[in-house]
Amino acid sequence: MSTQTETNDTFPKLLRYNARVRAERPAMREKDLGIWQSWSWAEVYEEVSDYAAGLYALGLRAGDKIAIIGDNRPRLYWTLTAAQVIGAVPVPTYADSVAEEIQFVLDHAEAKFAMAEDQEQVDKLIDQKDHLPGLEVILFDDSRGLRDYNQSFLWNYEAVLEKGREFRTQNPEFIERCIDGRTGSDVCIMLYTSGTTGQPKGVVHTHDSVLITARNAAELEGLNERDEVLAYLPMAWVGDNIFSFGQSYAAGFCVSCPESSDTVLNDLWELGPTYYFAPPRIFENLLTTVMIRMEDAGKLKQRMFHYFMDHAKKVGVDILDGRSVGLMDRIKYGLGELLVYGPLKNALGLSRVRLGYTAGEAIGPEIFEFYRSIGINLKQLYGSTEAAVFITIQPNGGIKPDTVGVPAPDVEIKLSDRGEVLFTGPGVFKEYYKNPESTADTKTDDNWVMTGDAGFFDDEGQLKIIDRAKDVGQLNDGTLFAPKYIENKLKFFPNIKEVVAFGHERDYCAAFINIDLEAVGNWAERNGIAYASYQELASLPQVYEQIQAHVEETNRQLSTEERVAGSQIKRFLLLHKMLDADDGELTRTSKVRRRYIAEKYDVLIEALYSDKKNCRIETEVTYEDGRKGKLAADLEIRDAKTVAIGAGAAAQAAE
Amino acid sequence: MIYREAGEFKTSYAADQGLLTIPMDRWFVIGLVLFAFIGMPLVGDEYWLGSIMIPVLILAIAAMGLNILTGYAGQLSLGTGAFMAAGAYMAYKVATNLSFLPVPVAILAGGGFSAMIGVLFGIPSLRIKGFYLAVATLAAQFFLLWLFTHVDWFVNYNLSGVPAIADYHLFVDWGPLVTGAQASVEARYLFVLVFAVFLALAARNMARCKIGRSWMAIRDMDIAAEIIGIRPLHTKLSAFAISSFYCGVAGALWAFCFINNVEPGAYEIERSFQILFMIIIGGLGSILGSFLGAAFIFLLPITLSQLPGWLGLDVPADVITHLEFMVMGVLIIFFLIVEPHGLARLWQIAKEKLRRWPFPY
Amino acid sequence: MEALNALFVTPFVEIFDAPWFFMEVLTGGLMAGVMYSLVALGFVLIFKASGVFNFAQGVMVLFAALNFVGLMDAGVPMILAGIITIAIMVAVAFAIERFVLRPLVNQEHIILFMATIGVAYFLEGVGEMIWGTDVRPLNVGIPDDVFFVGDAMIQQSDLFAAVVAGFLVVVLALFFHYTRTGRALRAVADDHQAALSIGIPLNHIWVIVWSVAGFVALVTGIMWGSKLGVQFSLSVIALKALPVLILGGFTSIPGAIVGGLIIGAGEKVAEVYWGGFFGGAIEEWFAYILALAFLFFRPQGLFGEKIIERV
Amino acid sequence: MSEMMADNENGRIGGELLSVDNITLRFGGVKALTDISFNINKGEIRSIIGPNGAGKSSMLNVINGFYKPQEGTIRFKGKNVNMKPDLAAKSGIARTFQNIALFKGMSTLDNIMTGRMLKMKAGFLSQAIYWGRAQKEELENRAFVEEIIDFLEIQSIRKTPVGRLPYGLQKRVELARALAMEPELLLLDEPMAGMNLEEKEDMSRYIIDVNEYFGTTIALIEHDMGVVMDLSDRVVVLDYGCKLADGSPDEVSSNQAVIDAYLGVAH
Repeated sequence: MSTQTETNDTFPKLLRYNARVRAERPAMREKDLGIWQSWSWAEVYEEVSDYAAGLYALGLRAGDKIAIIGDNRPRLYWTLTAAQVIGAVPVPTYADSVAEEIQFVLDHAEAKFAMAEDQEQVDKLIDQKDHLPGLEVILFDDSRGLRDYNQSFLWNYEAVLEKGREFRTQNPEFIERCIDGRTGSDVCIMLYTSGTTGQPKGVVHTHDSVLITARNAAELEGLNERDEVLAYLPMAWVGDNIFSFGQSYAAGFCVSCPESSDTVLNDLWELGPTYYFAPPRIFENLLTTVMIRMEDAGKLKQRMFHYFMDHAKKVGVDILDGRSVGLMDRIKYGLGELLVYGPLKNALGLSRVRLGYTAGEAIGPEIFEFYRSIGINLKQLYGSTEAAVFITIQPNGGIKPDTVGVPAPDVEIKLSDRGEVLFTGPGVFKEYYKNPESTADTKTDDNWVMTGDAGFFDDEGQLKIIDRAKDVGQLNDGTLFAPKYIENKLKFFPNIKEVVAFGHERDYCAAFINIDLEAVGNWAERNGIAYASYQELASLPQVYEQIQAHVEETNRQLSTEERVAGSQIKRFLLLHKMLDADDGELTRTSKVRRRYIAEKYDVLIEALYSDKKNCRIETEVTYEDGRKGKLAADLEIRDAKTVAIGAGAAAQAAE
Repeated sequence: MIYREAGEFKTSYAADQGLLTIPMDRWFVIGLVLFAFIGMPLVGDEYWLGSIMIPVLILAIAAMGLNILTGYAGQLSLGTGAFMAAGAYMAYKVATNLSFLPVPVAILAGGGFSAMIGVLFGIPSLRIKGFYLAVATLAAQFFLLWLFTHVDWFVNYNLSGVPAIADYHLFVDWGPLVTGAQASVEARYLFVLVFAVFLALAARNMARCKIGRSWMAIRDMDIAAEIIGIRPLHTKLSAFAISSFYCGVAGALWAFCFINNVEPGAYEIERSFQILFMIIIGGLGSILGSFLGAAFIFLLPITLSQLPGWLGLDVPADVITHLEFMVMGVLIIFFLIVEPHGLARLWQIAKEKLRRWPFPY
Repeated sequence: MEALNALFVTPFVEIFDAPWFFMEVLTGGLMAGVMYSLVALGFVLIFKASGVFNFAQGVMVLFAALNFVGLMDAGVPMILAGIITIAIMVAVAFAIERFVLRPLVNQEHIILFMATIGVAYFLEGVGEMIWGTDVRPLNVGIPDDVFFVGDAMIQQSDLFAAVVAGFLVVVLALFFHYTRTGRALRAVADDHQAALSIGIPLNHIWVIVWSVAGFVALVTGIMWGSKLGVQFSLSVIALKALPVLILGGFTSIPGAIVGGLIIGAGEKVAEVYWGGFFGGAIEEWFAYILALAFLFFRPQGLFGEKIIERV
Repeated sequence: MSEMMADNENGRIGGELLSVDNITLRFGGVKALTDISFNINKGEIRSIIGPNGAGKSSMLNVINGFYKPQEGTIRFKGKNVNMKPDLAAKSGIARTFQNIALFKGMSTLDNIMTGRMLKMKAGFLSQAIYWGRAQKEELENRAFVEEIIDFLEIQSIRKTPVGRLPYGLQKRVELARALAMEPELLLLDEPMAGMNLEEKEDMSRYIIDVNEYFGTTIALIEHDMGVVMDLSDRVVVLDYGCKLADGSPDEVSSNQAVIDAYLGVAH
C-alpha cells in the first residue's frame, strides 16, 4: 500500500490503478430500471476518460470549476473524477438548495461548467444564468423533460461522451498525459459548508488531504474491495465525499446509488451495505419505527422481543467488543440472534454491516447501545469539513457511548485554554476559497485548525465534545459550564423534550425543562391520570417526581466526569408551555434561542437563583391560527439532589 | 425469521426473474429435491414409496394439469379423470403395439393423445364459460370413459377389459425395470419423481412466461386480454392442451407405475372431483399448491382411517368413510371461505411472516 | 354402408314396425325425464334467486329421501315423516345460508359452485352416516299397476309421478306469481340491488329458496325412491340434471321441465334403437353430448335469455 | 426507448391515420351511433366528447373491433378494416377502459408485460424449459417494460399485485400496459374519471409526454372540459349518437349547437 501512496497520489491515478488491478470488480452501482445496474472499475475508467476528454473538448481547463447539482448518481460521481483528470475542480452543491443558494455558490466558486442531474436542477441553473456570467456550459444527466430545451449551452451527458470519444481518437495519449501530469498537492475538490451563520465558505482540499485521510481510515478499519456502501447522503457533504468516493477509490469497494430519495430504505434493505454511515437522527427514527411496528405484534412475540432485547442490553455490547461473557448468556444471546437480532438487522437492511459510523451531533446512549447490543458495530467519530472528516474515531474494543474516540491515524489534537479542540494532520484543508481572513482565523500558520468545539479528554484519552466553544461558560467558582452537554444528557430521557440550562456567571446550574407531551401523556393515560393541557400535565406532582429523578440521575452522571462535575443542576422547573418557534423561542430548525429565552423568562431565572418555591409567570403565546393570547401560571421550582464530586464514580464502581 | 435477504440484490433481469429469487428458498427447494431423489428411496419402505409417494406424485401431476386449466386459465373442468384415462389407454396402446419405443416415450405419447382430446373438448370454451364449460368437460368425462370401455381396440381386445401392464425397462431392454409388478418400488418411485420434477419445473416456467401471462389475462379479464392482442381461442386451447397433457401423463403413470393395469375405475368422475379438490385446497394458480393439495387430499382419508387406531378408538370402517366425506366437504367450504387460495397461500403467508419477522407486517 | 344403414335406416324401420313399443320406450323415457326435470327444477330455483349453481341438489334429493324413508322405517307415520323431513330440509337451508352463503357473499360464481360441491359431500356423509348405505325400498302407496294404451304398457306410478311433477310446477308458478315472497324471489333473480331496495333481506330470501328447493328435493326423492328404492345413485342424477339445464336454460322453470323430458326420452330412445350400434350403454353420455351440441348452436338454452356481453 | 421516439422535428402532426366513415351502430332497435364520420391524423391528440350516453364509448368500441357497425367503414393506415379486437391490437391500436380493465391477479410488472405479448414469438416448448428464445424475449421485453415503468414513474409498485393499488395508480398501470404495445393509435376512455385534481394533472402530463416522446396518436374520451380543451388538437362532439361538431377546441367551444347540447348543461 505504501508504494501506492507515492505513485497513486491523485484520484484519477487511483482510478487507473483500480481499473488495472480490480478491472472486473464492480465500482459503481445504481438501482435503475428495476435492477442494480453495475459498472466495473475498468468500465468506469473508460467512461471517465471519455467524459474528461469531452469536458476538455467543451472547454473545461485545469483550475476551472465545475459545479455538480443533484442526488447521488453515478454520472455525478464520475464528474468528480473526470474534472480531476483535467485538473479542474469539482464543486458539489446541495440538490435541495433553492436557485438563489446555488447562484451564490456558483458565483463565489466562479464555476464555468455545471453538471445537473435532471430537468429540475437545469431549470434552477437556467433561472440564475443571467446572474452567473462565468457559467458557460450546463451538462445534464437525465434528459427527461429537456427535449424542448434548445439552448446551445446545454449538453446531454451522452453527447459529451461522444465528443470525448472523438477527441480521444484524435489525441490518444491525452488522458494518460493528463493523469500523469497531476500530483497530490493539486486541488482536488471544493466543498461549501452550510455554515450556521454568514455565507457558506468554500473549503478547498487537495488530493493529498482527502486521499490520505480516506486511506488512513480505510486501513484502520480494514475496509477492502468486497465492502458495499450506499451513497444516499448529499454529495456536497464532506462525509459523502469520503465514504462514497475517497474511500471507495482507496479501498476499491463498490458504491451504490439508490433509485430515488423515496426508495432509500428499501434500496438499503436490498443492498445490505457492509459499511454504513448515518447521522444520529436516522438511527433514532429507525429505532422509533422498530418500536412502533413491534407494538402491533402479538403479545407473545412482544414478550419474546423484549425478553431478548433486555438480554442484549445486558451482554450484547460485551459480546460485540469481545469481552468475556458467560456460556449461558452466550447461548441465550445466540438464540436471540436467531429469533430477534438477526431478523431485526435483516429487516433494517443492516445485517451485513461490518462498520457503521455516526457523527454530527450527540447520539443518545440508549439508541447507540441498542444498535451495538444487537451486534451492529456502530462507532462514533468526530470530524469536520476542514479535516476531510476524520479527527477522532472510536477505537475498536474501547467504545463508550459518550465519547467520540481517539485521534484518527496521523491526527494530533490539543485543547486550548478555553477548552477548544484543535487538530492537525494530513486532512487539514488548504484554505477557504477567496476568504483569507477566515482561513487565518481558523487555521494557524503551523497547520493547526480550530474546530470551534469545546471538549476534553477523559481518563482513557478519549475525546468528549461538550458544546460549541462559544457557548461554554463558567460558573462563578470557575467551574466549566457547558449548557448543551447538560441539556443533551437530559434530553436523552424520553420524557424530556427540551431543556435550557443556565449557569454562566452564576453560583450554580439551573434549568428550564419541557416535558415530552407524547411520552408523558402516554404514561398519564396508562396510569389513568387525567389532564387537560400541557400546562396541567407539566404541573402534576407525579410528573415533577419523574423529572426530578431524571435530573438527579443526570447529576450522578455528571459527577463522574471531573471537568463538568461541578455544573450539576441544583434547581429546575417545568415550563408551563412548550418552547415554540412561533413564539421565537426556538429557531426554525428547533434550536434553543438561549438569549431570547433568558430575556423573556427573566422572572423565572431570578426565581431559580433565589430560594423561592414558586414563581408566577405570565407569557404571551401565539396559537396555531395566529391569534395571540396570555398564559399565566404559577410554577413550582424544585431542588435537585447533587452528588459530591467523585462520590458518583464511587457509587458506580460499587454497583 | 430464518430469512436473511438484505444484500441479496439483483444486478440483471435474468437474476430478478429467476425461479427462486430468495436464496433461502433456493436452498430449501434444492435440499428437498435432493432428499426426494436420494434420501427418500433410502429411508422409505415399500408402503411409503409404493402406496403413498407414488400416487401422491402422480396425482400432483394431474393436479398441476388441472391447475393450469382452472387455476391459471380460469376454465373449470370436471373431466380430469377422462383426460387421465386418455393418457393411460394411449400409452398402453403405444407400449404394446410400438414396443420398439422406450416406455417414457409411450407415456409421453399418452400425454400427447390426451392433449389432442383436450383441445377437442376445449373448443366449446370459445363460446361458453363457467358452468356451461363444466358440462362440456362432463361430456368428455362420460363419453371418453364409455369410449375406452366399449371400444375393445383400446385394450387390445383384452377379454377382461382391464389389461395388465407388462414389465418395461427404462429404455426398451436397457436399464432398470420401471413399470409393472416386477419393477422395484424404488425404480418406479424415481421414475415417477423424474416426471413430477420436470413437469413441475416446466409448469413454473410456463407460468412466468408469455403463455402463463396470457392464461392469467384470459382468466382475469378476457376482454382486456383481447385488446392487447391475446387470441382467446388459441390461449384457451393451449391451456386445454397442456393441461390435458399433464393429466394424460399422470393417467399413464397411474396405470404403468402404480396399479399396474389399465383400470377404467381409476378414472371415474370421482377422480375428477378428487383432483378438483386438490387444487382448491392446495391453491388455485399455484404449482406448489398442486403438490400440497395432492398430498393433503390423498393423505386425509388415510390419516382419518388410522386416527381412531392411534387414539385407541374402535370406529367401524364405513363410519370412517362417511366421516371422510363430511370432513372433505367441510374442508372445502372452510378453505373457500377462509383461504380461497388454499394451502399454497397459507404457505405464502407463513413465508411472508418469516420474512418480516420480528415485525408483524 | 352397413354402418349408415344401422344408423339411419334400421332404427326408423324398427320404430315404424312396432309403434306401440316405441310409445312404450318413449313414455318410459319421458317418465325418467320427469325425475330429471324435478332435480333441474331445484337447480333453477336456487340459481334464479341466488345465482348459485347448486351442485348439491342431487345430494339433497338423496338426503331428503333418506331421512324420509329412515323415519318411516323407524315407525313414524308417513305424514309426520314428511313434515319432519321438510323441517330438516328447512334447517339445512338455514345452515347453508349461515355457514356457506353468507361468508361467501359477493364471491365469484365459480367459488360458490365449488362450495356447493363441499355441501354435497358433507350432506352425503351425514345422510349415510345416520341412515346407512343400504338400498331402502320406499312405499308411500303410489299405485304401481300397469295399464295399456293400445299395445303400450304404461306404469301407473310413472303417470302418478308425471301428475305430481305437473302439480308441483303449477304450485311453484302460483307461488312465484301470486305471493309476496314469490314476487320478491323473482325480483332478486332480476336484480339483487332492486330486491334490497324493496326491503327484503337477502338472507331470508336465500333461506326460503333453499327450503323450497329442499321441498322439491323431497318430492323428487319420494318419486324416485318409490320406483328404484332410496340409494346412493339418487345423487348421481344431479349430474344428469346439468345437461337438462343446458337444454332448458339455467333460469327457466318450463325449460327445466321440457329439458328434462327431452333428455329422458332422448336417451331412452337412443339407447334402445341406436345403442346396439354403438356398443351399448350410450345412456351414460347421450345427454351430455346432446347438451354439448346444444351449446354450440344455442348456448342460452331453449328458454334462457340471450346473454349479451357488454364491454 | 430512443427507437420509439418519433421524429417530431418537422411538425408533430402528419397525415390521416384513421378515418371513420358513415358509421351507424344499432343494438336491436336502439341506434347507438348514427352516420358518424371523422378522422384522426398521425401524431395528434383527438378528443371525443359529449354528454353521457352520447355514444363515445361505443365509438371507441367500434374502432377497436368490439362492436360491428351495421353501416360504414373504418380505415386504419389507409386500409379498410373491420376487425376483431386482437387483430386491432396487432395492427397497432391500443386502448384503456373507463372502468379499469387490469388483470387483478397479476403484479404491475406482469400486467405491463402482457402488453408485450405480440412482440414475443417463442414457442411453448422454449417457454417450458425457459431457455433460448423464450428467456431472451422475456429479458428483452422486461428491459423495455422497465423503460415504461420509469417513464410513468411507477417503480415503487413494480411487484405489487394491481388489485391492491389505489385507483389513480391502477389507471396509470393500464396506460403503461397500453404503451407497452408500442401502439400507433392509443384510445383512452376517460383516463381521468374519478381522479382528484393532482392526479388529473399528472395524467395530463403523461398523455402529453406520451404524445410528444413516442409520437403516439391519441384518441381521448374525457368529461373534464378543461382537460379536453388543454390537451386536444381537435375535438369531435357527439350527442345522442350523432355528430354535432368537429374542429379545434376553440371552434368547438364557440359552436352554438355544442353549447346548447353540452356546455350549457351544468357539468
